[in-house]
Amino acid sequence: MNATLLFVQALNGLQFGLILFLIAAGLTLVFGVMDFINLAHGVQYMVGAYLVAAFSAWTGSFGWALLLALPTALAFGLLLELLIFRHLYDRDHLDQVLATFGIILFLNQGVRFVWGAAPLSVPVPEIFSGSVEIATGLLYPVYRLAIIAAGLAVAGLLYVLVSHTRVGMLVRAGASNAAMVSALGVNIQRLFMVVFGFGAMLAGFAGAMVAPILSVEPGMGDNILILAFVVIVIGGIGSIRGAFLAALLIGLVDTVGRSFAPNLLRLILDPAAASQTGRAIAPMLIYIFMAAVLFFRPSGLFPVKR
Amino acid sequence: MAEPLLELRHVRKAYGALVVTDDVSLSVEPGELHAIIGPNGAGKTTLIHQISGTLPPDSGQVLFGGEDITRLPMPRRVRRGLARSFQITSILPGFSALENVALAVQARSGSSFRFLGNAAQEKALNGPAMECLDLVGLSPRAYVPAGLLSHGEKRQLELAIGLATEPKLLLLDEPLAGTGHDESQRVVETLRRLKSRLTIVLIEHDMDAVFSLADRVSVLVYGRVIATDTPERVRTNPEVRAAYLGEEELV
Amino acid sequence: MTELAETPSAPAPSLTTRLELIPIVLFAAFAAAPLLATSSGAEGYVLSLLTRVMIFGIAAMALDLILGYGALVSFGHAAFLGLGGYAVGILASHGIEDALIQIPVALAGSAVFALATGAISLRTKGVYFIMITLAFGQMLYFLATSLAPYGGDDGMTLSSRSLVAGSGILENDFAFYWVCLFCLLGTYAFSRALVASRFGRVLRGTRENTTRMEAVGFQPFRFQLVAYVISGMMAGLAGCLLANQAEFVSPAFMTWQRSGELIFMVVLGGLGSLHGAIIGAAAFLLLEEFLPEILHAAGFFLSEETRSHLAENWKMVFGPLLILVVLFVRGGIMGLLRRPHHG
Amino acid sequence: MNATIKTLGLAAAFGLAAAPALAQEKLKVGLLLTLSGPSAVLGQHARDGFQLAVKDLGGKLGGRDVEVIVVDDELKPDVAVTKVKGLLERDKVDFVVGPIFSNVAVATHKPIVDAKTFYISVNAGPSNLAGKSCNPYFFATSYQNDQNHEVLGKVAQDRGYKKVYLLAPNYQAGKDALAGFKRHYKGEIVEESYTPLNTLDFQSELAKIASMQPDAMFTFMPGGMGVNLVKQYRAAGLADRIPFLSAFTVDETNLPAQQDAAIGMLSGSNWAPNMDTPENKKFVAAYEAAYNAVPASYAMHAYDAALLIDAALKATGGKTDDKEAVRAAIKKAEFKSLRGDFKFGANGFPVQDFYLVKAAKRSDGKLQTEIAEKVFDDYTDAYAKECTATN
Repeated sequence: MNATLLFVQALNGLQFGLILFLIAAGLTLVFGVMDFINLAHGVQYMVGAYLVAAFSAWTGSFGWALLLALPTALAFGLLLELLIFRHLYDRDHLDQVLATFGIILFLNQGVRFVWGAAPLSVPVPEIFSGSVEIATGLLYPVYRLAIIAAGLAVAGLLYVLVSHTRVGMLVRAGASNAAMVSALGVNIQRLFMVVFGFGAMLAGFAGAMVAPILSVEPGMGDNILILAFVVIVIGGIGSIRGAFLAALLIGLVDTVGRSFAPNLLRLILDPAAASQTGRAIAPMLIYIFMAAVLFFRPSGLFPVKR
Repeated sequence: MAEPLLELRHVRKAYGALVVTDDVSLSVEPGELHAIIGPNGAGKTTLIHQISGTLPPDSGQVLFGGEDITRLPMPRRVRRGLARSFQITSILPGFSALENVALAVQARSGSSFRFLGNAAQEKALNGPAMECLDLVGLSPRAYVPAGLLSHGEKRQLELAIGLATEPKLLLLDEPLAGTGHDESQRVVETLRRLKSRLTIVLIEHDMDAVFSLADRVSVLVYGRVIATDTPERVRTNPEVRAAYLGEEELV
Repeated sequence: MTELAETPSAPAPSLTTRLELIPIVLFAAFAAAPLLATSSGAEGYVLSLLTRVMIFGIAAMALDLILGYGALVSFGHAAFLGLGGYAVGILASHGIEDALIQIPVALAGSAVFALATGAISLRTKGVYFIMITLAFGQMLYFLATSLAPYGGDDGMTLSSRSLVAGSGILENDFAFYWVCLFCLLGTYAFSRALVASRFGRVLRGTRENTTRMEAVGFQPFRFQLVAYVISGMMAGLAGCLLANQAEFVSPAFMTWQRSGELIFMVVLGGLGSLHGAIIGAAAFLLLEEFLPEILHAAGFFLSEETRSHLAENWKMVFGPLLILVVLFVRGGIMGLLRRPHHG
Repeated sequence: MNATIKTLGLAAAFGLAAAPALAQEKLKVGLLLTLSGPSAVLGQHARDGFQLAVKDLGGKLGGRDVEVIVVDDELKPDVAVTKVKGLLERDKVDFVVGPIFSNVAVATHKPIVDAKTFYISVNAGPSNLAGKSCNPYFFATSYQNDQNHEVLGKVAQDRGYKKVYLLAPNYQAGKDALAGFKRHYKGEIVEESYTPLNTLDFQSELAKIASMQPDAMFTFMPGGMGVNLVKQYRAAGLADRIPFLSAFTVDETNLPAQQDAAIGMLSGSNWAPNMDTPENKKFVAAYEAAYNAVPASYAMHAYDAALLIDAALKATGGKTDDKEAVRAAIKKAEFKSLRGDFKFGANGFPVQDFYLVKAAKRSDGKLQTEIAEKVFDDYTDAYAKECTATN
């Protein structure tokens, strides 16, 4: 357990956390502002990845593919809003869950219908394809550093948007008191569309960014959706700041915990038992973490609603 | 005078710099109808929340029947005989009026951890519940789902629910809010009938009602009690008049 | 006025009596099914499928008890299916094969788990409650995958169904069917009684207005916790039966997707009517089983290749079907059945 | 396509119709495969392989017209049990062919063999079905699960690797895989690392590997996990420095997504698409023409399963009533397997050769695994001796 390794693991945790943040940001806003549970958020991540895979096969360039994929993901999100979500805003949470689960079923099967069941792959863009040597023999792929940079940039942009623009102010107000915002005479329908489309695009962006390092396959959004929910619940629903912090925490807990849990347990147990228990505990870590956070703060770290 | 039934000692509550309850001391004698009035934003509802247990005060004490109940949660206070109604109607809309009241009867009569037997058929619950409905004049509407009652009827139902817990003291948070003239007359009549049976703390905007019903009136302004006295003397109190300057009700 | 108290409290009794037809028809259908199964020539299959429907009916009903009557959305209820299943599997692998021991152990295990996790989960509300129950479900799931002596992720096969007081009567598919039907009927009757009881009325009250319940002197937490424990035990019983039906136990019993499916069955059937949950479970499982074939048959005018393509992609039809149900049929299948009566 | 699905069961479930007495001439084979979810592609290879064989045999097996009933087990063992009961009792199949996954095999084994129906696995070979719980009605045209891993263990031992890093998903098959590797490898294992199932990002493990500098790494990462691991291994610059040994990770189901990242990586297998027999060449060409993909071993096993049934029924004159005669005919296995040498051991699992295979790019740009060297000759699995059933 040396310092370099810890540093690399922290970097990995950061990168994973930022991807989670990109997805969770849209989810927490949609949830906070519209009080809408959107299970289909995960498939928007998947759609982003598939779009980039399709466009990069067509154009042969990741850059162009990304440029084409973002507006398509946005358009796709808006289309879903128009066709389905719009009719669900004033409905029960359970109705929303049911309907958006239907969308998951449809789209998971839909991408298989269009692109086949086998995983697709997207080549890493040429300029980011190398690695940097962090310590002797320890290479770190440049593309991952690019993901970290992009994630931080988007987080910064989001911060500026939410805290320094009119739309951002409305979004924040909407998250803490939606009735008030509509009483102010704001076109709430349009605000919802903006928030929704933006959230869908962020999720699509996350999917597009991970496409070159992860396999693009049907159902890839399902597990990440659960993690994104874990993130927004820990952060406090509707809070961008909370989502950011929680995403990084989950990224770190998962990555670092996974690789160091057995080592830590070895301090109190014999090696065989430690490795056995470590293995059993590692996948539970984030859930234990979430349960612990909610035990002490039943409305997450940064509760928005009173 | 006997020992007060309810006593507030130096109760204080603040949200940041905004002090909503500022060193309030108050005592309610057994059997009286004690009204609390004050202009909008005076902190009346916050005060009632602290008495009933939905909000904890920052400092000070709430005593009920001589016992310190400052830290008790609402259900425990109810069991000691301190019931309340809500400013915004709070009933179970899917239950019939009778069931709303019967639940309150059930809360104080034996265990509710009974898993068998149809509660809706229990005479021991429905009988007293019907009496309470009768008291507020709602018995003809007993089987109507509470959500379908008129606004005034809902206010009366709240009263009946409060009564059904057999309180020693009933806290009423603007029972006339939003009622029409006829409806409010009916509620006032009901309150007049109840007055003789139990102690009531009434928060109300309708000054006609307050002055015709109350034994004593406390005036709350910006979180402070500026006067507590009989209705007549409060009416002529210059400090009170100043606080209500421009408000017509007191003239 | 007090004599009025003796009459039933429902606002329109005629409506209720007509609705009672649905559970009667439902249980009559379950009771008649074995006879028809015999004549179908594939009785084992039909029985096995319907047994599964009844078992999931119990689990969905257990969930409906807290979801429909207490507004507690548990997203970890499949954990109890697993608990019940593993109680049977683990005890059987140690030579304790009698259901008269297995079931009490399973119920006790479910109760303890529900009590511990419920006490923590019920501190939270709304979505936070959904997610914390998910967390506990996931923990149990991962625990089961790490149980190497009991098959880990692969699960374990039971050498035979449970014994009942030493007799192997459950090996007979018909006998097992009747046992499951008995359990379904028993839990249904119990749940109906529970909902109408003093306890149930408090639970329903907390669903509608927690503050009001506190204001008349109830502590909702205690009632919700007890309901959660009862619901968990019922789902645990379903788990025992499921293990016997599949003659197999695995962590797949308690994935979060399975918990989601349970919620799904309840909402699809219609919240808060108990038999709605059973109908929802039946609709869900039968669609899962037959939608591919229905699509295949419905596409008779298409080429064979397109038809099998259609059948394979049945989820592309199932998904939109759900969306349509939500958008146009309020209150699930029970809402659909109830509608004509309103007139 | 002759996948026909009967609506009979639907009617039966609602008690609407009694089953008409079906003419018994058609042979019925149930294909129980995972066809939905992330692992669907494996099931598709097996389904296509089997149906290609049926087509090549003129729509007949053992001289009888055949009806193939394909069902999706959804990778849910309890769902699979119900579907199997449907196959057995509603469709009255003569053979069940499948499944892909061991947990499905373990769950469905009992109802199928209890119904005295032959169960021919085209991939799953869990240790208990090869050993203690072996059954005269259960055969595999694939292998016992450990065997491909044993190939790599033997290779690592023979090449004299001193330190090896092991990596597998945290579930039973992962643990079995590493146990299989260790059966022949006696050197030092610097770390046995288990990742949560469906882990998509292996950076933290790769960082450890890079810092530990082992002589080789061995892994079992099926499906999408394998795609990610291989791409990330290559991107981390480890592929050229630390040999990558794997099983079920670099194969034809994953290669289309792994692309060039996988080239040169080593696997263990009982077959590869470039195997030089006339039957195999014909099979690979026909498969690629029909399904536009290079077949993986799942397709080969399923193709062989069809050949096996065909050969067995030819020997019994197309009859399936006499189970003993059918079993004897299956055991003889008088068919030309695509992999060459093939015979059944006492536990119903093949005794066959195993190879070290290497991922390579063909001249047409497609990727496939190619045979590098033979590692085991006529190899029997380690559990066969625990099997006491008279097969």
